[in-house]
Amino acid sequence: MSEVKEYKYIGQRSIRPDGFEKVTGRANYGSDLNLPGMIWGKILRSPHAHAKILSIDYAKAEALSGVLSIATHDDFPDLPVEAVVAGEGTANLRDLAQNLLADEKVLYHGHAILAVAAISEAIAEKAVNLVEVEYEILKPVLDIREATADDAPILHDDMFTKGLEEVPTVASNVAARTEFRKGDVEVGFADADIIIEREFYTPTVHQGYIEPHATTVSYDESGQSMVWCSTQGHFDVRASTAKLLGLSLNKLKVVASEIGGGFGGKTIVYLEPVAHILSKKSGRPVKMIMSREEVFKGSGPGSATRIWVKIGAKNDGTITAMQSNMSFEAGAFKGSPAMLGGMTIFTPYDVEHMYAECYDVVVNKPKVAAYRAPGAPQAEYAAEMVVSELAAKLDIDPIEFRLQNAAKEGTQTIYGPKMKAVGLVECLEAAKNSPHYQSALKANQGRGIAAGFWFNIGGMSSVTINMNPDGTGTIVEGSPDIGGSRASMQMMAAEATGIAMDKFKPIIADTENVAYNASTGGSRTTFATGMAVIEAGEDIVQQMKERAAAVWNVTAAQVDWIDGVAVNTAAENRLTAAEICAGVGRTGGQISGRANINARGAGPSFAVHVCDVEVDMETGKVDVIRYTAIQDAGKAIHPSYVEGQYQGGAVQGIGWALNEEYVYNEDGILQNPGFLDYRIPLASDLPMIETIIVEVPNAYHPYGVRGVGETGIIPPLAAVAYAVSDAIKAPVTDLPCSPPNVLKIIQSK
Amino acid sequence: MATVFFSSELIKFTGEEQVEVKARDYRALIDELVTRFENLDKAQMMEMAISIDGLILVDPLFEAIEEESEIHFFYFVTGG
Amino acid sequence: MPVIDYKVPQSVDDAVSLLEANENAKILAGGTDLIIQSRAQSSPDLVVVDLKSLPDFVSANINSEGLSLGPSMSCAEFTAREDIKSLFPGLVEAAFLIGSTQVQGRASIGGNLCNASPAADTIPALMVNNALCVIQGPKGERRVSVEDFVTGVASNCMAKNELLKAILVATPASRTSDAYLRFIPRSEMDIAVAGAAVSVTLETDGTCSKAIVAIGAVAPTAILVDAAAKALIGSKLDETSLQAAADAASAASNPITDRRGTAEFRRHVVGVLVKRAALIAAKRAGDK
Amino acid sequence: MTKKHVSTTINGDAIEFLCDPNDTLLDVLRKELSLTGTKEGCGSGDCGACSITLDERLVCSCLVLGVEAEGKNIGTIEGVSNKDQLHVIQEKFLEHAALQCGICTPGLIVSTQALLKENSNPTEEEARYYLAGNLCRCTGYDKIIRAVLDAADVMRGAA
Repeated sequence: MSEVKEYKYIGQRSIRPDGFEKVTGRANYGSDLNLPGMIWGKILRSPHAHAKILSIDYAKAEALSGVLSIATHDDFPDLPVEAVVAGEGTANLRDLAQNLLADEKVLYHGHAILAVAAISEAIAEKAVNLVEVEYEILKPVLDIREATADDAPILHDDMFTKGLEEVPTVASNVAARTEFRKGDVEVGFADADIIIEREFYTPTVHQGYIEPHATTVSYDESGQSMVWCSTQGHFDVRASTAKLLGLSLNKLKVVASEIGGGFGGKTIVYLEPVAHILSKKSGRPVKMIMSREEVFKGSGPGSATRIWVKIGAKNDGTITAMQSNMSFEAGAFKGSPAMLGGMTIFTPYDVEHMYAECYDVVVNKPKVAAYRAPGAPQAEYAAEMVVSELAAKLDIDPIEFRLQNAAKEGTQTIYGPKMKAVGLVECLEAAKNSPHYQSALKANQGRGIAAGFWFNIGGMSSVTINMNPDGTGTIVEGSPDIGGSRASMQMMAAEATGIAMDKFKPIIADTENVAYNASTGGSRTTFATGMAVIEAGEDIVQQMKERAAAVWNVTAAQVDWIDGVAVNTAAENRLTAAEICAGVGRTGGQISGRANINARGAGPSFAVHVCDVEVDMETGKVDVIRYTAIQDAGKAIHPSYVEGQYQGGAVQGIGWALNEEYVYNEDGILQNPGFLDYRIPLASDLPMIETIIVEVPNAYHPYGVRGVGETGIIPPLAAVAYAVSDAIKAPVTDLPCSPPNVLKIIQSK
Repeated sequence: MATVFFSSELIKFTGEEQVEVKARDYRALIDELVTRFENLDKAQMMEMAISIDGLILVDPLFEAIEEESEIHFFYFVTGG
Repeated sequence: MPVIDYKVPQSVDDAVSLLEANENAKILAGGTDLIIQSRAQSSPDLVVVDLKSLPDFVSANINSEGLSLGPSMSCAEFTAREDIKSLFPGLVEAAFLIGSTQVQGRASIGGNLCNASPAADTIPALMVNNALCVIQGPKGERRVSVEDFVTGVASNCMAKNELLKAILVATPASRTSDAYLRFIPRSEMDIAVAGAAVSVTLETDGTCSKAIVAIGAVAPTAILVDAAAKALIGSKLDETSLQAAADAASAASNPITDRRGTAEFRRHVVGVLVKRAALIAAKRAGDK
Repeated sequence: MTKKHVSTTINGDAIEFLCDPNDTLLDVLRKELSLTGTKEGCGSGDCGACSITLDERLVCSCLVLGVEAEGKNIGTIEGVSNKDQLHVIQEKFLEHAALQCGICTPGLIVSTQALLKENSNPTEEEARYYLAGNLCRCTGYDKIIRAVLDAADVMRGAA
């Protein structure tokens, strides 16, 4: 696409329509709904990392005055081994039920066992503590090495590794093996002048959204239920809850509250089906809110990984082969993003020979959930560290080295398709020309460069735009708005119809008031739901033209639509949208535009980050002193929120690189389930995050949108860690680059 | 004839990296492939995403396939 | 959650009577620790005695002898006092490091002291200033040094029916000043992984004539390290003497490994902090 | 446990409420008084989402007992705007896109108001340290800091 389109609305920095409620405290989030007669649900969680449940005695809890219902695993109907949409894509229904309320075994510290609903939070909490559970404590496996050791305790007796040449006969903690291959790496390595191989470790991290999971469920005697919850996808909450409880979809109305952050962690159910059981049994609306400690202990973190990478290059800077063997922790149930790691690890490079083996490994930690580009940050971290080290050894500028090997249009990916037009080269050029990259470093400072690739996805979105008699309209969409997407929908509706932005009010409808929408995830909302908005907008324009034609007694083809006004070219008649809407009674009824699509043609997004750090050589403390995030948006609908995605992704990645990690003791007890000791970045930890928006349009989207939410978290891990490595002049392999870890490297030099 | 490329996982079932197939649309393509390679599981194939000349499709069925098309099967991807 | 009652005493004696009368009475100084602790299921039922309505408990006075500090005065108010800061810059910076702005609005030095966390920031800073704790009990008051006040992890020397009434810090001698540094992984919000307070007195030629070194978060309680002080005394705080002080502090430490840092790391870093704090204190003393 | 009667002032309104002695002020605001603009992110003073002012002093309402409100003057997010007119800080947060999910926003706005009362012309570093207790996981803080500094300029009449 070479022509540059002129846009009237998109590309502006408008005020988000939902902003007023959010700056005044009026917006209602997951825990903000109170219903008449509402009671409180609390969960009993496992104090052990791995144990058989011998018995559960809740007689005392049940007898406590004020306790109205109790839920256990037995309240789930017999479930088929069936896939449901959950986080990484799909999860086994039985696993999901066992994660919600443990069955015969508890598999991690904090694993939910039982839930109580009572007339007050205090009574519910007291009741939970009256439950007596008898355990047979088992030895936990807490990382990949322990899980794959010969004598490792096995989490699931019925789990046999999938994807092996020979079907295994012994149960294993390795759920699956997958491989991706392109060319023959042995040939590539034989061609190399230099080969570097290293093994990297990344810790368990949490998405760290500030709003804990919360829901209110109200079941009524007719069998209808209302579920209010903070989720990235209320249609998927409906699907999971219905399947788990054997309900038909039309019995469940799920309302998505405003959502206080998700980053992939709010794509699965933790509370909703449990609250439903409690509500049905008590006949009362039930509210459940996780404490911060429960969020860390019981909701999905991101995988810890061990990734071995080997890359060969020629002295002239051509990469000849890239190979990896990666293991991803899935937590207590299978289904880590290991495969996505394999698909993304080398994708920024156009190299003939590639091979990636991926292992999905269960351990006694909470089941992982998607975390912003799931699998890619860990995998690409490992690859980018080695790429940077190769550039240094070859004495080639790290950006030039990447440019020389960059994926571009026509590059064959390791996972299959060939790339269409992508913006990696443009991002690298922008990085090279940035004032940041051209600035000098001082003593004890270092610089890291890293690239990142993410697919982005499309999928199903449904939008209706209902026009009002005064020419204003409501955009009825069903994609929970985590980061300002309503603003971009408003802008795209305006662009598509020529009707001013402020005439449109976008709303996120519940599952009964709009047709199915896939979850807000995979950077799909502005791309896919946006595409539906544009299509619905075009539908409105068509109807407007037909109505004007009817008024003028001409054919629709004789009507032009210019800036939201119907123009009869022959007679110079004009009708504004408001005038047409005011008269719809005479022209055939109300006007509403509709689009129910399965969006195709999602465009991959590349990012390049530049990071400078300063290291305190006596303490190992790392300060990020300058940071630039560059990324291809395809087209930035609302540049401020696009920049915000880049900055937020960068800072989450900085946290991942520097201080965030789950700390377990040897018994598998989580030591830091709170914001005090799970250290996410603070305002005072950071510099301004400079951004450069690159726009290489996605040919499959009317305005060129790619989606921007996820790619930004991929490069920071290597950008930061390599900068540390550059500053201390020693290789870094294990994250986080926390002061004790960095000091150890400095001291052992 | 369209060219179909198999991922390393699918090669296990097909034994071939790429094949030429004549098919008008996606459904015909799948039918042809499962006929030609008996180890291919139709349900599993239908679960996979494909790209037709770089256009990525999830849940295709009637998608038309051109004479010179390049088709890749790959795993369905979600995200955070 | 344990049941609690809330009492607002009208006087110190009234407060002491409340402590005497209620087995499970606890003083609410700032509240930043007590409210969280009381939420733990294992916590016994509490009667909370809030001293913040007593003016002496929330004010600080400076006279010719020094500072008399009300133990419940918020750190935010304390650290905003320029008169205190000019006398005890190290103590003020220690108070300033406790928690966020929001936590500063509630947390108090008295609470930090009584709570007696091994990582409490103000305790080493109080120690190098020879602060005295004024304890009120049914039979009157007694005074103990900070090092005697803190008896172990989360424990102090006060009987059940005693309360901390004031903290007294004498005006520093001339050319004497203090500094406090702590190490945390982030820039704010964390609990000290190691802490060091140093007070030095300088001769006019820059020779250190007197020094006190206290370290925190590296043993069950903050500790005075005489060997570190001795290494500084008589020197002009050259690299050799500073390193000797650092080594002495590392040697005196007895840290644990936990989620906040390894024992090895803490032992090393506390030495680095002593060196750095000594230089800051010396700069301040020299500027006087 | 007997409920205690508390008379207090919230956003200028004289308010009376009954609360258990172990209820935090955050519980009281959200549950008793339906002032749900004040958010709970951690319940332990580590995230700042529940920031309010207590007699003009910025605090986490999760670290204050409801009974301590007796005779005090409380300010919450609901009292920041003036009738239908947004406060400059609120306008600047919107203008700079300083919020994504918005859950930390009420706390940040209350904290920013307290900051600018104490220091009408903060440096970037001063603003970052003052607001260090307000965690935001979405924005990376860049746009928040820009909004705060811009609001300070406008409020000082410098812009």
